Amino acid sequence: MATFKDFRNDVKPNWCPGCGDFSVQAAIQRASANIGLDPENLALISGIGCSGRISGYIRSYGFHGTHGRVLPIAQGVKMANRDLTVIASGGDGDGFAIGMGHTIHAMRRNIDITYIVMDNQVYGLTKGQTSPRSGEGFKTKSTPEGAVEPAVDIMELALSSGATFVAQGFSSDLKELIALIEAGIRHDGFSFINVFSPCVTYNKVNSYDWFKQNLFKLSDVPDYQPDDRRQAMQLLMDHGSLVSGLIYHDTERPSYQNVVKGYAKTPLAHSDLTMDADRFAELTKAFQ
Amino acid sequence: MATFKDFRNDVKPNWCPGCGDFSVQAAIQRASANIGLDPENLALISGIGCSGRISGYIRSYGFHGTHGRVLPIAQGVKMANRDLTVIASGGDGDGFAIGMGHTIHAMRRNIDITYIVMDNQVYGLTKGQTSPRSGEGFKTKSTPEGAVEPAVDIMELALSSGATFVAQGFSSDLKELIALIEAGIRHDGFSFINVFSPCVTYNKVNSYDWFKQNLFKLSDVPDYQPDDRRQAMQLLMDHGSLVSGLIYHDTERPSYQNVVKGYAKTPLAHSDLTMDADRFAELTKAFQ
Amino acid sequence: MNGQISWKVGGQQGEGIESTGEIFALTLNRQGYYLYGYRHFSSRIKGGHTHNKIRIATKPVRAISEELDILVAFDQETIDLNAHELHKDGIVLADAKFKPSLPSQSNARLLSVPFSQIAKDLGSPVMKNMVAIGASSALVGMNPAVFNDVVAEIFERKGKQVIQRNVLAIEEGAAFVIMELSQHAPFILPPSDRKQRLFMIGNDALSLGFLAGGCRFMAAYPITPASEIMEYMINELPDYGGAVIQTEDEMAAATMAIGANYAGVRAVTASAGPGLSLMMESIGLSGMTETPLVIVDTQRGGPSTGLPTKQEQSDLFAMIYGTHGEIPKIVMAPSTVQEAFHDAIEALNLAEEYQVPVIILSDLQLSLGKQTIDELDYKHINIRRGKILHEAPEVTAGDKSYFDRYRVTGDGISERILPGLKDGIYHVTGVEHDATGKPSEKAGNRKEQMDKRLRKLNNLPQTFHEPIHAVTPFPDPDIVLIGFNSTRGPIQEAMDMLKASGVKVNCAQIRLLEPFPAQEMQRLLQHARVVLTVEHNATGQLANLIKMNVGCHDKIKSLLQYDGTPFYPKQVYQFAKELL
Amino acid sequence: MNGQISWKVGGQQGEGIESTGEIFALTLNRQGYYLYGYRHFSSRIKGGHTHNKIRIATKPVRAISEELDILVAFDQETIDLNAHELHKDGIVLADAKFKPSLPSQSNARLLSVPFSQIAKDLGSPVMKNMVAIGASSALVGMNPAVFNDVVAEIFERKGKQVIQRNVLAIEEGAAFVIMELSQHAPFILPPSDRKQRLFMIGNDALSLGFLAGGCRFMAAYPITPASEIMEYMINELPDYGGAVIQTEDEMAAATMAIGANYAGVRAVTASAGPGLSLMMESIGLSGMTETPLVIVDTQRGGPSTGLPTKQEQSDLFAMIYGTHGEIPKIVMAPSTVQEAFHDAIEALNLAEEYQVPVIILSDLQLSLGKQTIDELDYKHINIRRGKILHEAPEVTAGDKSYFDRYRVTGDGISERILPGLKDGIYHVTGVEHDATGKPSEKAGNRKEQMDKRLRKLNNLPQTFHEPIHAVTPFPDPDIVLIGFNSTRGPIQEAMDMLKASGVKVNCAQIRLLEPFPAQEMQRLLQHARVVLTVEHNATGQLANLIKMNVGCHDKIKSLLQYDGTPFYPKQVYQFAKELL
Ligand SMILES: Cc1ncc(C[n+]2csc(CCOP(=O)(O)OP(=O)(O)O)c2C)c(N)n1
Ligand SMILES: Cc1ncc(C[n+]2csc(CCOP(=O)(O)OP(=O)(O)O)c2C)c(N)n1
Ligand code: SF4
Ligand code: SF4
Ligand SMILES: [Mg+2]
Ligand SMILES: [Mg+2]
Repeated sequence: MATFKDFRNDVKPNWCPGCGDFSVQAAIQRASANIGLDPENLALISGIGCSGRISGYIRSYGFHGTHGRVLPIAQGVKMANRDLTVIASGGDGDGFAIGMGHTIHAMRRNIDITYIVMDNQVYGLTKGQTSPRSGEGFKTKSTPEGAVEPAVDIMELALSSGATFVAQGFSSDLKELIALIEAGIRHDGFSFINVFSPCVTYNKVNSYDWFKQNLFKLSDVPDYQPDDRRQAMQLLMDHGSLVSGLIYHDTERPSYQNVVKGYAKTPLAHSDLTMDADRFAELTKAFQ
Repeated sequence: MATFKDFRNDVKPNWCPGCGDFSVQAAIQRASANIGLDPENLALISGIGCSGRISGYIRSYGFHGTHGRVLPIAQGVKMANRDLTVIASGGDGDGFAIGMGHTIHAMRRNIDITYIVMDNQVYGLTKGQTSPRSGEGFKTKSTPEGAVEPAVDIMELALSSGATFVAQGFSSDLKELIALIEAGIRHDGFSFINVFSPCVTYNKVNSYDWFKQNLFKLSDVPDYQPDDRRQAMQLLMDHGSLVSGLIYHDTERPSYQNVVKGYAKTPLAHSDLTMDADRFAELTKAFQ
Repeated sequence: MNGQISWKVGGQQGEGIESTGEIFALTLNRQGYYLYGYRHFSSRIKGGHTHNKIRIATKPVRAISEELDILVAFDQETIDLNAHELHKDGIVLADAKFKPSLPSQSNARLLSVPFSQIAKDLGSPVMKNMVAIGASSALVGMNPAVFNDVVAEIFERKGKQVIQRNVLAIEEGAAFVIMELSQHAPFILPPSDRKQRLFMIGNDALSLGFLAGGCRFMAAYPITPASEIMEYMINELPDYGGAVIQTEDEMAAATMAIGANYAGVRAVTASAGPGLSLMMESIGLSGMTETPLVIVDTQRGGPSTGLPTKQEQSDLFAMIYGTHGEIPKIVMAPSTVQEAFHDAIEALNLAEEYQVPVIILSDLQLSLGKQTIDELDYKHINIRRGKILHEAPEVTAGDKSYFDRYRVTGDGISERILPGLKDGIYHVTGVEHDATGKPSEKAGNRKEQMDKRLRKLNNLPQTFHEPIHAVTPFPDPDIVLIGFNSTRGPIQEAMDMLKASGVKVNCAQIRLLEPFPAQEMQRLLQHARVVLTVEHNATGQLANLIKMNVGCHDKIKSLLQYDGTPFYPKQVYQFAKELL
Repeated sequence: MNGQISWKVGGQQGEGIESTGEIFALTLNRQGYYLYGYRHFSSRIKGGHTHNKIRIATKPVRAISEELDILVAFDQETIDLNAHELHKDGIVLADAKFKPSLPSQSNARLLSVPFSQIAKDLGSPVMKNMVAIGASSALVGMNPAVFNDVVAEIFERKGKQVIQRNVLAIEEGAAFVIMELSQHAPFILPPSDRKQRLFMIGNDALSLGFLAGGCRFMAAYPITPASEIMEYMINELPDYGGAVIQTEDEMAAATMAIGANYAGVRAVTASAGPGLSLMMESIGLSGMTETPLVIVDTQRGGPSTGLPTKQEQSDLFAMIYGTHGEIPKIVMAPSTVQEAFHDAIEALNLAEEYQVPVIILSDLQLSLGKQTIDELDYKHINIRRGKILHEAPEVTAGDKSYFDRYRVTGDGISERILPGLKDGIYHVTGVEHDATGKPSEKAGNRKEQMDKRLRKLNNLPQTFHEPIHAVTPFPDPDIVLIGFNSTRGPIQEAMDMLKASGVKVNCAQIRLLEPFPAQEMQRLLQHARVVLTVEHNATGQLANLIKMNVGCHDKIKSLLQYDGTPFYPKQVYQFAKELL
């Protein structure tokens, strides 16, 4: 069986020392090994941003796409080969600015992929502009007077979008993060894991310490039941969505692949593509 | 003072007889007149779809854009001339499929425009495919076996997006609709009015009768206070968002134009564009 | 009319004009005639003038004619707008209900037939269409009973009684006209060979090609005139285990198809101009990552939303050049329904063999013009998947090493492995990368990878099955007529007329637009006196493409039409004549 | 080196290399020297080799040279990667800390200077950059005190002590080198004219142009190498009552700018290839609705995400042809910082005068290469808003009538009214429309409106201020060198070398790419023996553009470089020499 080392390659990440993304990388590697995945059965699709580089740092099939399109690519991969474990991963700008439409629709569609966002509340790779997750008043190159738009509440949005698995992690809590990713991969449907992954270079506000002080840990509520959407919404509203843990989990709704009529139970990528003459004749006959 | 007749032009709408969009047109015309608008101070920006044709049917400045981009265009218009009343209007496909990202971000940004969606739960103009608002099981050309994705809950999403004015109307209740549009225009910030506007040609499920039977009218709850976001969310959850009326209204948060530093109080479109030599010298000096 | 008949039915959109034409045409097709249809319709659902013009012949036709024999009118507007097309012996069959009248300058004959009244008397006013069909059949000397089968099929689910009533309506329509004429039918159709042929639109052929060519996934967003492809695939793919996703927008459609192709499924998308403009970034991703991708662009009137229901060919340059940076890309342009079928299969093959995006350019008239074709050749179906490895090559550096997905090869094409294969791991990125797909900014690697990618298609113009469909009876032509997509019919008929008038004329439809078959084009043009491109756009894009790739600026002329209507053969003939 | 010095500083990204270069260069600029900078950097935030190469001269320079006099190295990698550029008298100034060594094949001299140690001794290791600056000043014979002002400015907020320490660091760096050399400075800079000039990047000039040209709104999405424009405008526009919105994506940016322009504000957006590909549909909307729009495309390495931090010029065709359908569009390409300033203003004017989208093409080297320029001419600032009516023309048909926004005029340009004007109401749509802007599918109207739109730019190549910047000393040149954007410098220097070697050479930078100045280009080429396009792309896009518009296929050759590095003048010279 593969160990987490099998998910390592020889590339040294580009990230700044201390970047939260290192933990996310480690967590994906650990979680994948923990649930018994082999590297060749994992397809890691990533967006464009500092975070998006992750697909090049984990030994698995990897696809580093275009900015904002990580989810459609990942959904296409899964539809083509339902036997692959598909993880989509990228930044908060990637997923919640340019990719917002896809994010909402992927949640609603519920194809069985896991979406892990490295949410640093800023644009890292383009050198520090505001992101839709930046808090009001946050000063960046593009908001020298402080951001005037409130941060998008992606957790509430996820719940409202009909996502069937909504979780939030933090780069400093590797154990929890690994557990969330394992659960996300296991979940049959779209799983969304937003990870507070501090940018030590461009975000001096939402630092490791800040999260340690402000994050409400769901693990402190031993009897929390994540299957109640109303309660989950309540929880988010109570804490301004600064909650870590598995917030909502719908175990009833089947994943998209399992409700689409006719969709093969075996990977489409393994289909026989030939068409025999009779079948072809039948198809053309419809046009007579 | 202008009357609703001043908002009429000589074009006969293209819509099918019985289409819900006629009421929306009438409601905009009435509401505009009621609040004392003059046609030349109204800019009606519309999307692409049957619904999108509305900008050609109302006598006002009108801009019929590209599919899904009605909100960025409208926001640009408002930023350029804050004295104009700007209404953005289009279909559910326009706003919640291709335009979803812009919709969420416009709500969050809170520029003072009014967004009226003619929500018929189907793609009209392209002849009856499923829309993100089509219910599960809804049969269309593109879902002959019935839609497998649940309808997007746009009302919950609007609340989660931080919209400051969230309302829902129905083409059959012209009086309520007019009142909502008036309130929406008056609201200083982004106002969202989703209108159930039946497509009599391609949607035989969500008909006038269906809505009459299924729509919960907020006017039946005399003491409902729309200023409580939690309560609004609760209400939507209670009724699967099939609620008509003014669901949420945040009267505190200032509109975008009023928080952006330096933004002129008078329309940018009237600015003096010249630059004197001293100012120019100062600007270039920064590069020495 | 040389054994041909030109028939048109018109009225308000949403009033059954389309189905009237459909039933009439389908029946004639089954009778063994060749048909070619043109639909005039608007970007609205109900109301507004619409018509359906059908040419009926005993040999293949691929153009509408400017003439008209029979006009079936359901309202006065139809007469007012179309009567000028009727020649002096032409006949208008109009519903007596609206008290039809002919424009004063018209020499045609008006037959006022109580379509509505007869239908109403038979119990259902909507059957006025059937009455009109019957009336038409009488004019062409056809037994109204030939419609019985089609009527029975259409109303199968509605029961025998309805079928019976509709058959009666047709009969009574025919009977009325026969009485009225009190002479033999004015437009006798010559006997057909009674062969059973296919009657379809280009979009059907593209869809069938995709299905037969092994496409098992489609992601698309509705748009005129491409939606039929998605709708066909939605109906058929489930039988093959496949699936279609109607996406939230075109960026999602294209990138989802890229994801699926990457993972090993032949996946396509289809759209029209606005959608293609939105896909430009994704097309670049396919090119850069060497991921196969097949996209159909059914051209319509542009720019912007333009004329969504009208004929045009103005996306040529945008499709060839429209993504930032430089990628290898194939742009094909079928000019017949059969070619559409063939090219759909071939596009899937080429996309995988060359690992590039392939755009199939169509145009509204090819995509939606319904026509009779002899057959679709089963032999065209073949699946060539290119350099896919099913076993990973030996791994040299322990379990951490990567497969050389982008190995620099002589032909520029590298071996591909589909995700899931043990020891085949590699990385894919739209960023410049080294052989294993890991990002690299090194100047030397960059040049190697760019050259490798751009080299892939060097030989395509030579190996492509038919880069130019040329008909070249003359070694030193006075004129060469050149087009692409649906202008094939008008050009060929114009060529016949020109030949008949003594002109030495060759013609060519370009089927491979990118990479451009410059040498072959050069040969075609070198001995010609005049070169005339026949194009549905305003700037002469095809002419410009030839100028850029071949030269010959001085002898290239263009006949350009961009008002939304397709060419008549005679227009091409006359324009060419005047040039000479 | 002819009174010029070539200096480079290199090390790990994020370690102050950029600011070292900046302080050194800014100071020299203030001393009256002309500088031209080139930054080598990667698409990552910290780590990875980066360097900044600066040419210092007493007359204007617009290219980097392949030679190098002084290399300041903060790590061994910098020496390994760059030492080959040093000529035999070149000097490496390296931090003693990493025990620097020269590659064996290098003839240069290594001066190991304790950058880090000196800095540490002075109390702060980060000051090693200052030590290096001081050391450099000693090599060029400059008094280290010249840096004092700049240092004082930079550390103003940090207080006197910090300033003092940094000044000391510079002094000690200089002192160490002077001791070490024990002879006079090896690269004495000739005296400058000590004039105060501007030191800026192309993006600064574009931003300044927009501001001066009356732009009051910008909507944009961050991307390399365009973000500086947005960031500049964010800092300055509030002083003019204007605003910048950082949008959710590029579609929003472009359409928001369209909305603002429609409502009467000069509004722009800026991006690079990926963003431009996403804006294609919006550009079509601007063209169809005749709404002014100005977009900057700062080209970078493509395709797809490509090489985001590297030089390239490969978006040319995509910008000219990249939207479905056909619109009038202006594509400008400034080739100097001054032209960038001028063209930004002019783009705003032309967009309003012609009511079209205007794309300003730049490239990474022009956008980010920092250089000294003499001045930006205030006289270039002028505002021409075209046919805007401030009073509605008389309304003839009661209050329901509409203003003829799209009146068909001789020059194709119709009068415009800004929303808000009484009795000026009209409609705008991306669908084909009649004169009042109401949708119309009528064939006649369609043709009229298409012709009207496409006619607008017919005369632009004649009226445009300088469609081609040509230097044509010879009536019958052996060769004409042609480029666009930042290749101006290398081409001009190559021209000088060629002339010096007896070649009759002319050169030209194309500043108006669309509509293409074909006649002027024709005149330039007709008597030339060879035409050489010098381009940063792989397919010779400029050459193809000339072939298409002018012809001359046989004599057009191309020097193509697409590995991410800018041309050296000598490269152009040598390639041209070999051609002749
Ligand atoms: C279409 C497009 N627009 C813009 C960019 C430039 N860009 C690259 S990464 C990025 C955003 C980075 O922010 P985020 O997604 O939060 O990732 P992070 O770097 O913070 O991990 C942008 C705007 C691009 N590559 N493509
Ligand atoms: C970029 C683009 N994609 C697709 C289309 C085709 N299209 C026109 S309207 C429409 C959707 C119509 O649905 P909706 O927005 O709900 O409006 P309705 O017609 O129902 O009022 C589509 C897909 C287009 N015009 N542009
Ligand atoms: S800039 Fe921020 S997000 Fe990017 S690598 Fe550095 S710390 Fe991480
Ligand atoms: S198709 Fe539906 S939405 Fe469109 S006009 Fe007709 S009824 Fe209205
Ligand atoms: Mg981020
Ligand atoms: Mg709709």
